[in-house]
Amino acid sequence: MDVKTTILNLPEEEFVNPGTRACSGCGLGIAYRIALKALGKNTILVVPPSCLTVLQGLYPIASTKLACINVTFASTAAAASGILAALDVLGKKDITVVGFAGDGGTSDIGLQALSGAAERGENFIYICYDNEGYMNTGVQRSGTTPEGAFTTNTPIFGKTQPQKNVPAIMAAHNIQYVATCSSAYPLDLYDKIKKAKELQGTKYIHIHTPCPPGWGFDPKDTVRVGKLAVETGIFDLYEIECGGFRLTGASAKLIEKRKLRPASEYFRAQSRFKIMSDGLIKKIQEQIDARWEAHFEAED
Amino acid sequence: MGTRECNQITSAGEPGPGDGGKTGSWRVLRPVIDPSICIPARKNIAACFICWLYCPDCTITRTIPPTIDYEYCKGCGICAEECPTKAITMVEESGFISEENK
Amino acid sequence: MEKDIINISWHGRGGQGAITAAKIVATASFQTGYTGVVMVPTFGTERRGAPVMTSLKISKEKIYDLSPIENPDIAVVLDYLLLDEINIVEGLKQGGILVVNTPKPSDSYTYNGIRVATADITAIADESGLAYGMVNSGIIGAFAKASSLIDIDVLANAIREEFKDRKPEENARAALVTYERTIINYGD
Amino acid sequence: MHTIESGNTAAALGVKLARAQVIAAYPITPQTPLTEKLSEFIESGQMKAAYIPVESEHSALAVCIAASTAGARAFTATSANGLLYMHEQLHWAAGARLPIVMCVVNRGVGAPWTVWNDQQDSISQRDTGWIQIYINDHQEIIDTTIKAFRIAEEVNIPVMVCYDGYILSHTYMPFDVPDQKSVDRFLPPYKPENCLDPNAPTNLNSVTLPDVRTNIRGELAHGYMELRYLLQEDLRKSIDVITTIEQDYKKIFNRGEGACLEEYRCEDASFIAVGMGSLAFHLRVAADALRKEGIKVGVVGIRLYRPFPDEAVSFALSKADGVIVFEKAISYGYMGPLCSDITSALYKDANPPFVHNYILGIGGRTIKTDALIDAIRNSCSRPEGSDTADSLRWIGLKI
Repeated sequence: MDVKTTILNLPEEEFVNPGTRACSGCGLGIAYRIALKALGKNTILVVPPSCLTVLQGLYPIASTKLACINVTFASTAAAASGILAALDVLGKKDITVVGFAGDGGTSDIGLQALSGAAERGENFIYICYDNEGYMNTGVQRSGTTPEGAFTTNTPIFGKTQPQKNVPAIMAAHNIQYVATCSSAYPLDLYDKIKKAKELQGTKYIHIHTPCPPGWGFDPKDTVRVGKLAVETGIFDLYEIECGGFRLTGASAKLIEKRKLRPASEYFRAQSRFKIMSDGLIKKIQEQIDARWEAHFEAED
Repeated sequence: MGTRECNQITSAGEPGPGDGGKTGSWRVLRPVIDPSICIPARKNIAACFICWLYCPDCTITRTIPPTIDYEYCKGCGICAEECPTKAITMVEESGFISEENK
Repeated sequence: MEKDIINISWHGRGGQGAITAAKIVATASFQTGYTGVVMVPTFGTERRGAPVMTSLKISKEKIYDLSPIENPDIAVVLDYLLLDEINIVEGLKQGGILVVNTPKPSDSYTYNGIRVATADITAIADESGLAYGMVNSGIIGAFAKASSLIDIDVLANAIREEFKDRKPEENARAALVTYERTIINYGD
Repeated sequence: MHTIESGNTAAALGVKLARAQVIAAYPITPQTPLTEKLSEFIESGQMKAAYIPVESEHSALAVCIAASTAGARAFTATSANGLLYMHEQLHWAAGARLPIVMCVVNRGVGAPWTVWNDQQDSISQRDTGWIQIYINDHQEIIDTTIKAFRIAEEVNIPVMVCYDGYILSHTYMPFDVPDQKSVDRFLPPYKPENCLDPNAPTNLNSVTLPDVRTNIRGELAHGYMELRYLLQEDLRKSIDVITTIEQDYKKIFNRGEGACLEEYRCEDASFIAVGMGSLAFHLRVAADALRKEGIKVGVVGIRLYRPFPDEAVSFALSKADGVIVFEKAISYGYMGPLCSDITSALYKDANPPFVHNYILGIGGRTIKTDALIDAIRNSCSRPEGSDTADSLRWIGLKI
């Protein structure tokens, strides 16, 4: 997908009020703001416990200007299905139903409900913002925490298992649309959500959202770290539509360049990888290179 | 007056700013835009707006020139970091406080 | 209250339709003035081919005891081979009735103090144009003849209603023919 | 119109007549035939509703919670471990004040596995803030299912309609099916208290603070504790609402019993046997037999278990010399939960009746009329032991 939206035609209307409880430099803050611009007013959000619950505001004040229902941790996709069913029987059309959950709520506790809803082909967008850990509860490991990362419950050796590939799991459900994006590339993110909004069926969007306190970098570097993840080939921007895989935006540009930045640049920018050995960095670099070699070959 | 008058039986939050209070007080460094370097300010055209695009807190306007809502800006510094012309500098907040206290 | 309840146990194999037969009799009983009708299928998982028992209690008054029947007044057996597998007769009350679908002659079944009604319903069903082994409508004819509790025509109509999408006339005919051919052995 | 059908079908017909709009369920014995029937009604066009075949009970209630919030009349049903798997969602539904109706087809809970009846499943969920009604027979299943929607929607509290697995769910009995027009007269369409509306956006069930907080208009809004107080207050008030709704139903359909409890031959009773569900009816047979022996026995069937109608219970029981409570559940380490509630309701009496407590029918153990008769006959004097928990007895135990 080519980036169609530019900064100049990105809608000016904001759906988030200033003064939220999100941390300074929050990657989710950027992603959420842009995602809501793409979704627009006629949206119902379904949110499980996560950093977003806090960002959205404590009763009786809501930071978000859209209708939202908070639900239990494991039930985002099921609750979204319930909203769809109700809107359907009540004859309310043209409302976009969106599950907006973190990586813990998606890859771990919410996966069963998400898989069920995707298998039923529920007509909603599921957005997973991936800050690679349980940040709201104080940085514990999740299914998407990368190998080698320090978390508060992998305090000495870091996580010793590779991360779970949730977009691939969702693609295996043969749903309408799977896309990955990053808070560092808001226009790519905006276009993908916009596109998902127009499609019928289940749509899954996975957003990489760097987290300054959880990952250990200065808040000013949220965008820089997000871009590094893409430019090193660690996090790929792509979309899978009707089974067809395609790199997009900054990741597609890497194909043209045929050159990735070294993964160590990304790891060294974050204190959570301080304990990572050179050997592990080398191993991961080899995995990235192999994956990208396949991308290059597919292109040829 | 008690809470019965609010007439709610469950939590239904209503949209409004400042759920987290005046989050401008979180700031250690204040982003300051130099209009002589800032592209839209200098050229007086709608352009760039990278700072607006990336602000996680909806505190920068998409105006000519862009303005920053210091009541809520948390001072993360993303705008300064990402500004292509380095028109935004992060300035010690303590200086402004002593200024305002004068 | 208890003594006014007529207890009927229905024995068949999973998938044979004993529950449907009991339900038809339940419906006809209610239509003919039995206010209290309680039909209790086997509790638990029913497996095709395995023996199943359904209890039917009928009474002129509302029934408050829903527990399964232990000592039936009437036992209805859809497959005579079940008599060798499970002890049906022992539980029957003295003076009770045993209704059996069997190809054997009626004098093969003699029990002290038990009236036995037999008919080769498997054959009658076949004659009536039903698929092989469809005996749950026919057995109702034998039940009617042996018990004289409910008029056979009321039962035949209840059969037509229950089987309205699955050969209603053939099913009713099976019951009516069985009614005529049922042999009652009054025992001692 | 009278029909002879299973208890599960009676419930399904009630849900259909109540015009439930969103149904979500996951299969579990002995509930399954109920929601199978509903899917049949919907697929055949006899019922206009959405049926969501979810992947778990947790999700079934999640669907109902969301659908109810979005303005649809929602229904689900479950049993045993399915209900326990919903536990978190039960609190959520009540806390969010959603008028969901659920049939609980009572079954013992694992481990070890049992598919047969007792009431441990729903009784163990009594403190989730739901209204719980226990049912005696099929007529009550269909009637109460309809009434439950009206109760739930008037007080904004979810309702569990509990009936015994197999004993009622799979048993066939005659019952009258009310006509749709009369049901529509009794039960108006659902108007949600808080609706998810993009045109009037709110953030529902968001984090709520320990203390009160000012809203955007400067009014004082609840803290978490105020919301919990309101749920308790509204549950207590609901006893009167339920009574009124019972009377309304009786006016239209010319049947119905006490909203809170049902008394049988209690006027002159020296001893009153108490039970819930089908057991309450079974006890009537024992009472009749004992009266023939000259022992004046009455029966009180508790229908409304939460909110607990302590005043009505105390009024009905305090005139007897002895109360014998029969239960299919146990509060492990103490006594039967119903007995515990009853003794506490009787405590304010100056001269309360003595109380016996029996546990029976656990995991589907057959309850024999003779055993009930013996138990009552043996309970006509003050129990031995220092308190009721000490004197707890089990019926039919072969240990």
